[in-house]
Amino acid sequence: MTGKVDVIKLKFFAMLKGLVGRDEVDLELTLPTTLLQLKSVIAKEYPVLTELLEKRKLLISVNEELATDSTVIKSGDEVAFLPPFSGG
Amino acid sequence: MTGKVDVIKLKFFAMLKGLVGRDEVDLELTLPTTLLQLKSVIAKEYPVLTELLEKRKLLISVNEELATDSTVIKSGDEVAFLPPFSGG
Amino acid sequence: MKDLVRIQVEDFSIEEEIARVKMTSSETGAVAVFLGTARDISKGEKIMCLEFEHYPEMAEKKLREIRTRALDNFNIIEMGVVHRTGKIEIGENIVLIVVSSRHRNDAFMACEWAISELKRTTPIWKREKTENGEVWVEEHP
Amino acid sequence: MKDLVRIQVEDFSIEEEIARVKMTSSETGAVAVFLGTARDISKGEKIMCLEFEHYPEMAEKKLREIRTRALDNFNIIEMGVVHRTGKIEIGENIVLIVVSSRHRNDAFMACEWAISELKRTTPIWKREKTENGEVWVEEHP
Repeated sequence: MTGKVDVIKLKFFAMLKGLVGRDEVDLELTLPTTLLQLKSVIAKEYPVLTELLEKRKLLISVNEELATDSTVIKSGDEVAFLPPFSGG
Repeated sequence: MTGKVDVIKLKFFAMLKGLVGRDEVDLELTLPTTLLQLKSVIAKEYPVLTELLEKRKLLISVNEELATDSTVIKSGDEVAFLPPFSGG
Repeated sequence: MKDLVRIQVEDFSIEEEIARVKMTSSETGAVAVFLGTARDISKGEKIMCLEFEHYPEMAEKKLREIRTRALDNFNIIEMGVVHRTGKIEIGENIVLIVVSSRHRNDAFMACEWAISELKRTTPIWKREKTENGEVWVEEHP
Repeated sequence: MKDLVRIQVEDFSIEEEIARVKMTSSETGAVAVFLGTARDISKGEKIMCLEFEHYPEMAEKKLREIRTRALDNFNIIEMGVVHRTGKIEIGENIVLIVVSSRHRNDAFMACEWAISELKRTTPIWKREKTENGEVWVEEHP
């Protein structure tokens, strides 16, 4: 009666690559889920990100669009963790 | 007992060249004088400029600096009649 | 032909980018340009060089959106945006925004808006290399 | 070496003018540019070409004053101003203002101020050639 286990791609940019130790991870989890739920999974998996997530110092995109806590995440989605921008 | 007769250079730019019929004139007159006095001489000499002078549609420079009615004009000065600018 | 909006490693020709934007219409009377370059000092620290990273596809998409929104919201004719990525030496070009319009106020307004918006919304990150090491710059939380 | 402020018949290289202004200081982080170009339409009339006339010496002096005043009154590093004179075809460059600064707001402000001031104070006149003849343009009474 549980949802099927599926895979999404996580991407980490800039300083996050150093914190997490890699720039891309395939994560297995039960889908669909919401970004809010995913964030608590991430906080457990990568404790180094917990504070940044709590302080909302990260933007998160799903399939290259900025996402909110209620954004639904489906199988195959690309979820990227974006530290404050500094282009220009 | 009159001042000595001397010469100044008048310059006309843009549309004024067409109105006056030339771009440069040497004018003999008694110096020193003020720009206000010169303007009445000019209005007599070049009636075509009278209306423009009265309506203050012209700027006038003396030796390449914008002048006012009280500016004193001396021998050898260059007095230029400048229609509204349209550079840029 | 190159895209008017793009991210690239190599330097750009300002003359060429302006020509392409300007030539869009014979009604162009004004072109406003913003060029961002690499300074040697940042918050009092001496910078050796910069390194930029971007989120491919998303960054390009955000830049294209800036152009589209500018064309929708300002009375302009065309806009080009080029941002470099990778290593950039002091004095080198980083970003170029070119805006053409009939009258200059529109071009200036759109150009200023576009560079602010780029800094605010485009996933590009700058790392400064100083004598004390390398640090990712946090400018827009 | 060419003056940073000048009036000339021939076209200018935008790249070259920007490079000269930008290279003044390694602290340059922003360059704002205004380029004025010859439009084919003016007040609804089709323009064939333009002809500019200026008051030599006085016009150059006024442009130099604009640069000096800008350096005094804005937090900028350098400013270049080039205005063309003589015959100018549609699409061609007329005037270029280049301003470098540490931060972009200063460069934008000084650049906008300079082009307004140029139009207001510099003895340069534009004649438009249309199908109905030639007419001197009156923009700043």
